[in-house]
Amino acid sequence: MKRTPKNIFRQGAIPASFVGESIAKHSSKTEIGAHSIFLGQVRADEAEGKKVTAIEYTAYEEMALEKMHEIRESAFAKYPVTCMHIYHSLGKVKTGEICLFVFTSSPHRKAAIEACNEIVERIKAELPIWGKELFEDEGYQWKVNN
Amino acid sequence: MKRTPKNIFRQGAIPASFVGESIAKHSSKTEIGAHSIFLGQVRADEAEGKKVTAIEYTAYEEMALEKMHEIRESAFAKYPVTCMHIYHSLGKVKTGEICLFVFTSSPHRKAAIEACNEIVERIKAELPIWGKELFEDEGYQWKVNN
Amino acid sequence: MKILVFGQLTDIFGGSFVRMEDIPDTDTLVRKLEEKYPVLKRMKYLIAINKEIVRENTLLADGNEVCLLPPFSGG
Amino acid sequence: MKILVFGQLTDIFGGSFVRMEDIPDTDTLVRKLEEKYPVLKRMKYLIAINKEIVRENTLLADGNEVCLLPPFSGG
Repeated sequence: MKRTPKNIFRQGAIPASFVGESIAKHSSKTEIGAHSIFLGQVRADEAEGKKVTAIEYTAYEEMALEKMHEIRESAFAKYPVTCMHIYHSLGKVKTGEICLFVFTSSPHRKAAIEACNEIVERIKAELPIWGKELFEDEGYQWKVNN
Repeated sequence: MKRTPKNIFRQGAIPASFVGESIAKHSSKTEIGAHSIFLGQVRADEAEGKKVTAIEYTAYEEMALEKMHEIRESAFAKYPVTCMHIYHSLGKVKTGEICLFVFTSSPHRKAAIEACNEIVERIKAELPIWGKELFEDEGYQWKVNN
Repeated sequence: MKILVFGQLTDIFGGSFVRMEDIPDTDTLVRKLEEKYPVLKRMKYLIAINKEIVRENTLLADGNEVCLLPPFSGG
Repeated sequence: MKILVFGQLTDIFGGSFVRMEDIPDTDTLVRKLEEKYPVLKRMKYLIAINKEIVRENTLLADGNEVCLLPPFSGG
Protein backbone atom coordinates (compact mmCIF):
# COMPACT_ATOMS: atom_id res chain seq x y z
CA MET A 1 0.00 0.00 0.00
CA LYS A 2 1.37 3.40 -1.00
CA ARG A 3 0.97 6.02 1.66
CA THR A 4 0.88 9.77 1.04
CA PRO A 5 2.89 12.16 3.20
CA LYS A 6 1.02 13.22 6.31
CA ASN A 7 1.36 16.52 8.07
CA ILE A 8 3.05 15.81 11.40
CA PHE A 9 3.11 19.44 12.51
CA ARG A 10 0.80 20.92 15.10
CA GLN A 11 0.79 24.56 16.17
CA GLY A 12 1.80 24.77 19.84
CA ALA A 13 1.81 21.99 22.44
CA ILE A 14 0.28 18.57 21.88
CA PRO A 15 -2.47 18.19 24.51
CA ALA A 16 -2.26 15.12 26.76
CA SER A 17 -5.94 14.53 26.05
CA PHE A 18 -5.10 14.19 22.34
CA VAL A 19 -2.82 11.27 23.25
CA GLY A 20 -5.71 9.62 25.11
CA GLU A 21 -8.04 10.18 22.15
CA SER A 22 -5.49 8.73 19.73
CA ILE A 23 -5.20 5.58 21.86
CA ALA A 24 -9.00 5.23 22.07
CA LYS A 25 -9.25 5.24 18.26
CA HIS A 26 -7.36 1.95 18.15
CA SER A 27 -9.91 -0.12 20.07
CA SER A 28 -11.52 -1.23 16.80
CA LYS A 29 -8.19 -2.55 15.49
CA THR A 30 -8.38 -5.87 17.30
CA GLU A 31 -5.28 -7.29 15.62
CA ILE A 32 -3.23 -4.94 17.78
CA GLY A 33 -1.68 -6.34 20.97
CA ALA A 34 0.82 -3.64 21.85
CA HIS A 35 1.19 0.12 21.66
CA SER A 36 4.46 1.95 22.19
CA ILE A 37 4.37 5.68 22.80
CA PHE A 38 7.15 8.22 23.13
CA LEU A 39 6.45 11.76 24.29
CA GLY A 40 8.93 14.61 24.34
CA GLN A 41 8.22 17.17 27.05
CA VAL A 42 9.86 20.59 27.24
CA ARG A 43 12.31 20.57 30.14
CA ALA A 44 13.08 23.58 32.37
CA ASP A 45 16.81 23.38 31.69
CA GLU A 46 19.15 25.95 33.12
CA ALA A 47 21.97 27.68 31.27
CA GLU A 48 24.19 30.25 32.94
CA GLY A 49 21.70 30.56 35.77
CA LYS A 50 18.79 31.23 33.46
CA LYS A 51 15.81 28.92 33.22
CA VAL A 52 14.20 27.78 29.98
CA THR A 53 10.49 28.63 30.06
CA ALA A 54 9.55 27.47 26.55
CA ILE A 55 10.94 26.18 23.28
CA GLU A 56 9.94 27.81 20.03
CA TYR A 57 10.08 25.33 17.16
CA THR A 58 10.57 26.18 13.52
CA ALA A 59 11.08 23.79 10.63
CA TYR A 60 11.86 23.57 6.97
CA GLU A 61 8.41 22.08 6.74
CA GLU A 62 8.27 20.69 3.20
CA MET A 63 11.60 18.93 3.59
CA ALA A 64 10.70 17.67 7.05
CA LEU A 65 7.46 16.14 5.77
CA GLU A 66 9.22 14.47 2.84
CA LYS A 67 11.90 13.10 5.16
CA MET A 68 9.29 11.96 7.68
CA HIS A 69 7.46 10.13 4.91
CA GLU A 70 10.68 8.34 4.03
CA ILE A 71 11.28 7.41 7.69
CA ARG A 72 7.71 6.16 8.04
CA GLU A 73 7.89 4.07 4.87
CA SER A 74 11.16 2.53 5.90
CA ALA A 75 9.78 1.66 9.35
CA PHE A 76 6.71 0.04 7.75
CA ALA A 77 9.03 -2.01 5.53
CA LYS A 78 11.27 -3.03 8.42
CA TYR A 79 8.80 -3.77 11.23
CA PRO A 80 5.45 -5.59 11.22
CA VAL A 81 3.57 -2.64 12.66
CA THR A 82 -0.14 -2.04 12.22
CA CYS A 83 0.05 1.74 12.37
CA MET A 84 2.21 4.72 13.25
CA HIS A 85 1.23 8.24 14.24
CA ILE A 86 3.74 11.05 14.58
CA TYR A 87 3.16 14.65 15.71
CA HIS A 88 5.66 17.43 16.31
CA SER A 89 4.96 20.91 17.59
CA LEU A 90 5.75 24.15 15.78
CA GLY A 91 5.78 27.51 17.52
CA LYS A 92 5.96 27.97 21.25
CA VAL A 93 5.70 25.05 23.68
CA LYS A 94 6.02 25.85 27.38
CA THR A 95 8.01 23.78 29.86
CA GLY A 96 5.98 20.81 31.03
CA GLU A 97 4.10 20.63 27.73
CA ILE A 98 4.39 17.92 25.06
CA CYS A 99 6.25 18.75 21.83
CA LEU A 100 6.67 15.29 20.25
CA PHE A 101 4.29 12.33 20.12
CA VAL A 102 5.33 9.08 18.43
CA PHE A 103 2.82 6.23 18.58
CA THR A 104 3.32 2.77 17.05
CA SER A 105 1.13 -0.32 17.31
CA SER A 106 1.63 -3.96 16.36
CA PRO A 107 0.24 -7.43 17.09
CA HIS A 108 3.26 -8.28 19.28
CA ARG A 109 5.23 -5.85 21.40
CA LYS A 110 8.71 -6.15 19.89
CA ALA A 111 7.81 -4.48 16.58
CA ALA A 112 5.94 -1.56 18.15
CA ILE A 113 8.74 -0.87 20.65
CA GLU A 114 11.58 -1.09 18.14
CA ALA A 115 9.79 0.96 15.50
CA CYS A 116 8.94 3.64 18.05
CA ASN A 117 12.54 3.93 19.22
CA GLU A 118 13.93 4.04 15.72
CA ILE A 119 11.45 6.72 14.63
CA VAL A 120 12.29 8.90 17.65
CA GLU A 121 16.02 8.66 16.95
CA ARG A 122 15.56 9.44 13.27
CA ILE A 123 13.23 12.38 13.96
CA LYS A 124 15.85 13.96 16.22
CA ALA A 125 18.71 13.30 13.80
CA GLU A 126 17.14 13.77 10.38
CA LEU A 127 14.21 16.19 10.44
CA PRO A 128 15.06 19.84 9.70
CA ILE A 129 13.48 21.22 12.85
CA TRP A 130 15.05 23.74 15.21
CA GLY A 131 14.28 24.55 18.81
CA LYS A 132 14.94 27.97 20.30
CA GLU A 133 15.06 27.75 24.08
CA LEU A 134 13.49 30.87 25.52
CA PHE A 135 14.66 32.08 28.93
CA GLU A 136 12.46 33.69 31.53
CA ASP A 137 14.24 37.02 31.01
CA GLU A 138 13.57 37.07 27.26
CA GLY A 139 17.00 35.86 26.18
CA TYR A 140 17.35 32.57 24.29
CA GLN A 141 19.73 29.89 23.12
CA TRP A 142 19.46 27.41 20.28
CA LYS A 143 18.70 23.87 21.41
CA VAL A 144 21.33 21.22 20.70
CA ASN A 145 20.35 17.56 20.22
CA ASN A 146 22.66 14.81 21.38
CA MET B 1 13.74 7.37 49.40
CA LYS B 2 11.88 4.26 50.48
CA ARG B 3 8.71 3.63 48.52
CA THR B 4 5.76 1.60 49.73
CA PRO B 5 4.15 -1.01 47.47
CA LYS B 6 1.46 0.44 45.26
CA ASN B 7 -1.60 -1.34 44.01
CA ILE B 8 -1.16 -1.83 40.28
CA PHE B 9 -4.45 -3.66 39.80
CA ARG B 10 -7.53 -2.14 38.23
CA GLN B 11 -10.86 -3.94 37.81
CA GLY B 12 -11.58 -4.31 34.09
CA ALA B 13 -10.04 -2.39 31.20
CA ILE B 14 -7.78 0.65 31.62
CA PRO B 15 -9.57 3.54 29.87
CA ALA B 16 -7.58 5.38 27.19
CA SER B 17 -8.68 8.64 28.83
CA PHE B 18 -6.92 7.53 32.03
CA VAL B 19 -3.66 7.38 30.06
CA GLY B 20 -4.26 10.95 28.86
CA GLU B 21 -4.99 12.10 32.40
CA SER B 22 -1.86 10.40 33.73
CA ILE B 23 0.27 12.20 31.14
CA ALA B 24 -1.35 15.57 31.97
CA LYS B 25 -0.38 15.16 35.64
CA HIS B 26 3.28 15.37 34.66
CA SER B 27 3.19 18.88 33.26
CA SER B 28 4.28 20.31 36.62
CA LYS B 29 7.37 18.06 36.70
CA THR B 30 9.49 20.30 34.52
CA GLU B 31 12.65 18.25 35.00
CA ILE B 32 11.08 15.61 32.73
CA GLY B 33 12.08 15.62 29.06
CA ALA B 34 10.81 12.23 27.94
CA HIS B 35 7.94 9.85 28.62
CA SER B 36 7.88 6.25 27.46
CA ILE B 37 4.57 4.40 27.51
CA PHE B 38 3.73 0.78 26.82
CA LEU B 39 0.15 -0.37 26.48
CA GLY B 40 -1.02 -3.96 26.18
CA GLN B 41 -4.26 -4.30 24.22
CA VAL B 42 -6.35 -7.49 24.11
CA ARG B 43 -5.97 -9.04 20.67
CA ALA B 44 -8.73 -10.93 18.82
CA ASP B 45 -6.56 -14.02 18.37
CA GLU B 46 -7.99 -17.12 16.74
CA ALA B 47 -7.49 -20.67 17.97
CA GLU B 48 -9.01 -23.63 16.13
CA GLY B 49 -11.28 -21.31 14.20
CA LYS B 50 -12.60 -19.62 17.33
CA LYS B 51 -12.07 -15.96 18.07
CA VAL B 52 -10.98 -14.52 21.41
CA THR B 53 -13.50 -11.91 22.56
CA ALA B 54 -11.99 -11.08 25.95
CA ILE B 55 -9.30 -12.04 28.42
CA GLU B 56 -10.20 -12.62 32.03
CA TYR B 57 -7.26 -11.87 34.31
CA THR B 58 -6.67 -13.31 37.76
CA ALA B 59 -3.62 -12.89 39.95
CA TYR B 60 -2.03 -14.02 43.16
CA GLU B 61 -2.39 -10.39 44.12
CA GLU B 62 -0.31 -10.10 47.29
CA MET B 63 2.66 -11.83 45.71
CA ALA B 64 2.26 -9.85 42.48
CA LEU B 65 2.33 -6.56 44.38
CA GLU B 66 5.40 -7.57 46.38
CA LYS B 67 7.16 -8.66 43.21
CA MET B 68 6.12 -5.49 41.38
CA HIS B 69 7.52 -3.43 44.23
CA GLU B 70 10.83 -5.26 43.85
CA ILE B 71 10.85 -4.66 40.07
CA ARG B 72 10.03 -0.99 40.58
CA GLU B 73 12.75 -0.49 43.19
CA SER B 74 15.33 -2.20 41.03
CA ALA B 75 14.38 -0.04 38.02
CA PHE B 76 14.68 3.12 40.16
CA ALA B 77 18.14 1.94 41.27
CA LYS B 78 19.24 1.12 37.73
CA TYR B 79 17.84 4.00 35.66
CA PRO B 80 17.74 7.77 36.34
CA VAL B 81 13.96 7.93 35.99
CA THR B 82 11.80 10.62 37.56
CA CYS B 83 8.72 8.44 37.98
CA MET B 84 7.06 5.17 37.01
CA HIS B 85 3.40 4.24 36.90
CA ILE B 86 2.19 0.70 36.31
CA TYR B 87 -1.37 -0.59 35.98
CA HIS B 88 -2.63 -4.08 35.16
CA SER B 89 -6.23 -5.18 34.70
CA LEU B 90 -7.99 -7.86 36.69
CA GLY B 91 -11.24 -9.45 35.57
CA LYS B 92 -12.62 -9.27 32.07
CA VAL B 93 -11.03 -7.06 29.39
CA LYS B 94 -12.60 -7.16 25.94
CA THR B 95 -10.64 -7.26 22.68
CA GLY B 96 -9.49 -3.80 21.70
CA GLU B 97 -9.31 -2.68 25.33
CA ILE B 98 -6.17 -1.88 27.32
CA CYS B 99 -5.01 -4.39 29.97
CA LEU B 100 -1.51 -3.12 30.79
CA PHE B 101 -0.18 0.42 31.14
CA VAL B 102 3.50 1.06 31.90
CA PHE B 103 4.58 4.69 32.03
CA THR B 104 8.11 5.93 32.77
CA SER B 105 9.52 9.45 32.66
CA SER B 106 13.04 10.86 32.83
CA PRO B 107 15.03 13.99 31.99
CA HIS B 108 16.58 12.31 28.92
CA ARG B 109 14.92 9.70 26.73
CA LYS B 110 17.28 6.75 27.11
CA ALA B 111 16.42 6.07 30.76
CA ALA B 112 12.65 6.27 30.30
CA ILE B 113 12.72 3.99 27.24
CA GLU B 114 15.00 1.38 28.75
CA ALA B 115 13.20 1.32 32.09
CA CYS B 116 9.83 0.97 30.35
CA ASN B 117 11.02 -1.97 28.26
CA GLU B 118 12.60 -3.74 31.20
CA ILE B 119 9.51 -3.32 33.35
CA VAL B 120 7.24 -4.71 30.62
CA GLU B 121 9.45 -7.77 30.17
CA ARG B 122 9.64 -8.39 33.90
CA ILE B 123 5.88 -7.96 34.39
CA LYS B 124 5.22 -10.61 31.76
CA ALA B 125 7.84 -13.00 33.11
CA GLU B 126 7.66 -12.52 36.86
CA LEU B 127 4.23 -11.39 38.02
CA PRO B 128 1.84 -14.18 39.07
CA ILE B 129 -0.99 -13.13 36.76
CA TRP B 130 -2.97 -15.41 34.48
CA GLY B 131 -5.06 -14.64 31.42
CA LYS B 132 -7.99 -16.80 30.37
CA GLU B 133 -8.82 -16.17 26.72
CA LEU B 134 -12.57 -16.34 26.31
CA PHE B 135 -13.98 -17.40 22.94
CA GLU B 136 -17.13 -16.04 21.40
CA ASP B 137 -18.86 -19.40 21.90
CA GLU B 138 -18.17 -19.49 25.65
CA GLY B 139 -15.18 -21.85 25.46
CA TYR B 140 -11.76 -20.65 26.63
CA GLN B 141 -8.05 -21.34 26.62
CA TRP B 142 -5.32 -20.21 28.98
CA LYS B 143 -3.08 -17.51 27.59
CA VAL B 144 0.59 -18.37 27.09
CA ASN B 145 3.28 -15.67 27.22
CA ASN B 146 6.35 -15.89 25.05
CA MET C 1 -3.18 -28.15 54.67
CA LYS C 2 -4.87 -25.86 52.20
CA ILE C 3 -2.93 -25.21 49.01
CA LEU C 4 -3.95 -22.31 46.80
CA VAL C 5 -3.93 -22.85 43.06
CA PHE C 6 -4.20 -20.41 40.16
CA GLY C 7 -4.73 -20.21 36.41
CA GLN C 8 -5.16 -23.48 34.53
CA LEU C 9 -4.64 -25.42 37.79
CA THR C 10 -8.06 -24.23 38.95
CA ASP C 11 -9.49 -26.37 36.12
CA ILE C 12 -7.78 -29.47 37.46
CA PHE C 13 -8.65 -28.95 41.10
CA GLY C 14 -12.10 -27.58 40.29
CA GLY C 15 -11.52 -24.44 42.32
CA SER C 16 -9.01 -22.09 43.89
CA PHE C 17 -7.54 -24.51 46.44
CA VAL C 18 -6.93 -28.16 47.29
CA ARG C 19 -6.62 -29.73 50.76
CA MET C 20 -3.88 -32.24 51.49
CA GLU C 21 -2.92 -33.88 54.79
CA ASP C 22 0.44 -35.11 56.08
CA ILE C 23 2.64 -33.00 53.87
CA PRO C 24 5.99 -32.46 55.62
CA ASP C 25 7.76 -30.95 52.62
CA THR C 26 7.31 -29.81 49.03
CA ASP C 27 8.64 -33.02 47.45
CA THR C 28 5.96 -34.98 49.32
CA LEU C 29 3.40 -32.42 48.24
CA VAL C 30 4.26 -32.88 44.57
CA ARG C 31 4.35 -36.69 44.86
CA LYS C 32 0.97 -36.92 46.60
CA LEU C 33 -0.67 -34.38 44.32
CA GLU C 34 0.56 -36.19 41.21
CA GLU C 35 -0.70 -39.52 42.59
CA LYS C 36 -4.15 -38.06 43.09
CA TYR C 37 -4.16 -35.84 39.97
CA PRO C 38 -1.98 -37.61 37.37
CA VAL C 39 -2.64 -34.87 34.79
CA LEU C 40 -0.40 -32.63 36.93
CA LYS C 41 2.65 -34.59 35.72
CA ARG C 42 2.20 -33.03 32.30
CA MET C 43 1.85 -29.53 33.66
CA LYS C 44 4.41 -26.89 34.44
CA TYR C 45 4.05 -25.08 37.73
CA LEU C 46 6.08 -23.50 40.49
CA ILE C 47 5.56 -23.76 44.23
CA ALA C 48 5.51 -20.61 46.34
CA ILE C 49 5.75 -20.60 50.12
CA ASN C 50 4.74 -17.32 51.74
CA LYS C 51 4.99 -15.63 48.33
CA GLU C 52 8.54 -16.86 47.68
CA ILE C 53 9.14 -19.36 44.92
CA VAL C 54 11.01 -22.45 46.17
CA ARG C 55 12.85 -24.63 43.70
CA GLU C 56 14.34 -27.21 46.06
CA ASN C 57 12.65 -29.51 48.55
CA THR C 58 11.48 -27.31 51.42
CA LEU C 59 9.94 -28.14 54.79
CA LEU C 60 6.38 -27.02 55.26
CA ALA C 61 5.13 -25.65 58.57
CA ASP C 62 1.63 -24.91 59.79
CA GLY C 63 0.60 -21.46 58.76
CA ASN C 64 2.69 -21.47 55.58
CA GLU C 65 0.88 -20.05 52.60
CA VAL C 66 1.51 -22.68 49.95
CA CYS C 67 0.58 -21.97 46.34
CA LEU C 68 0.90 -23.73 43.00
CA LEU C 69 1.60 -21.29 40.19
CA PRO C 70 1.28 -22.30 36.52
CA PRO C 71 3.28 -20.26 33.96
CA PHE C 72 2.48 -16.56 34.23
CA SER C 73 0.59 -14.92 31.41
CA GLY C 74 -0.02 -11.36 32.48
CA GLY C 75 0.17 -8.36 30.17
CA MET D 1 19.64 33.96 -5.87
CA LYS D 2 17.62 33.71 -2.68
CA ILE D 3 18.96 31.28 -0.13
CA LEU D 4 16.71 30.20 2.71
CA VAL D 5 18.25 29.91 6.17
CA PHE D 6 16.95 28.37 9.37
CA GLY D 7 17.59 28.10 13.10
CA GLN D 8 20.63 29.92 14.47
CA LEU D 9 21.53 31.05 10.94
CA THR D 10 18.57 33.42 11.02
CA ASP D 11 20.43 35.31 13.75
CA ILE D 12 23.44 35.79 11.49
CA PHE D 13 21.54 36.80 8.40
CA GLY D 14 18.97 38.76 10.36
CA GLY D 15 16.08 36.91 8.77
CA SER D 16 14.92 33.82 6.95
CA PHE D 17 16.89 34.32 3.75
CA VAL D 18 19.94 35.91 2.16
CA ARG D 19 20.38 37.05 -1.46
CA MET D 20 23.59 36.26 -3.33
CA GLU D 21 24.44 36.86 -6.99
CA ASP D 22 26.74 34.97 -9.38
CA ILE D 23 26.72 31.65 -7.58
CA PRO D 24 27.40 28.89 -10.08
CA ASP D 25 27.86 26.12 -7.51
CA THR D 26 27.73 25.32 -3.80
CA ASP D 27 31.49 25.71 -3.21
CA THR D 28 31.26 29.27 -4.53
CA LEU D 29 28.21 29.84 -2.37
CA VAL D 30 30.08 28.81 0.77
CA ARG D 31 33.17 30.84 -0.13
CA LYS D 32 31.23 34.02 -0.86
CA LEU D 33 28.99 33.65 2.18
CA GLU D 34 31.95 33.11 4.47
CA GLU D 35 33.69 36.17 2.99
CA LYS D 36 30.67 38.30 3.72
CA TYR D 37 29.73 36.65 7.04
CA PRO D 38 33.01 35.39 8.59
CA VAL D 39 31.17 34.05 11.66
CA LEU D 40 29.81 31.32 9.37
CA LYS D 41 33.23 29.66 9.33
CA ARG D 42 32.73 28.65 12.92
CA MET D 43 29.26 27.27 12.34
CA LYS D 44 28.09 23.85 11.28
CA TYR D 45 25.49 23.70 8.56
CA LEU D 46 24.40 21.59 5.63
CA ILE D 47 23.29 22.75 2.20
CA ALA D 48 20.05 21.41 0.75
CA ILE D 49 19.07 21.81 -2.90
CA ASN D 50 15.42 21.12 -3.63
CA LYS D 51 15.12 19.45 -0.19
CA GLU D 52 18.04 17.09 -0.79
CA ILE D 53 21.19 17.51 1.24
CA VAL D 54 24.27 17.84 -0.96
CA ARG D 55 27.69 17.10 0.47
CA GLU D 56 29.86 17.65 -2.61
CA ASN D 57 30.20 20.67 -4.83
CA THR D 58 27.00 20.88 -6.85
CA LEU D 59 25.99 23.13 -9.74
CA LEU D 60 23.19 25.57 -8.98
CA ALA D 61 20.49 26.37 -11.52
CA ASP D 62 17.85 29.05 -11.59
CA GLY D 63 14.80 27.87 -9.74
CA ASN D 64 16.72 25.64 -7.34
CA GLU D 65 15.52 25.90 -3.77
CA VAL D 66 18.76 26.39 -1.86
CA CYS D 67 18.77 26.21 1.93
CA LEU D 68 21.34 26.37 4.70
CA LEU D 69 20.48 24.03 7.57
CA PRO D 70 22.20 24.27 10.95
CA PRO D 71 22.24 21.10 13.13
CA PHE D 72 18.72 19.82 13.69
CA SER D 73 17.25 20.03 17.17
CA GLY D 74 13.71 18.74 16.91
CA GLY D 75 12.01 16.61 19.54
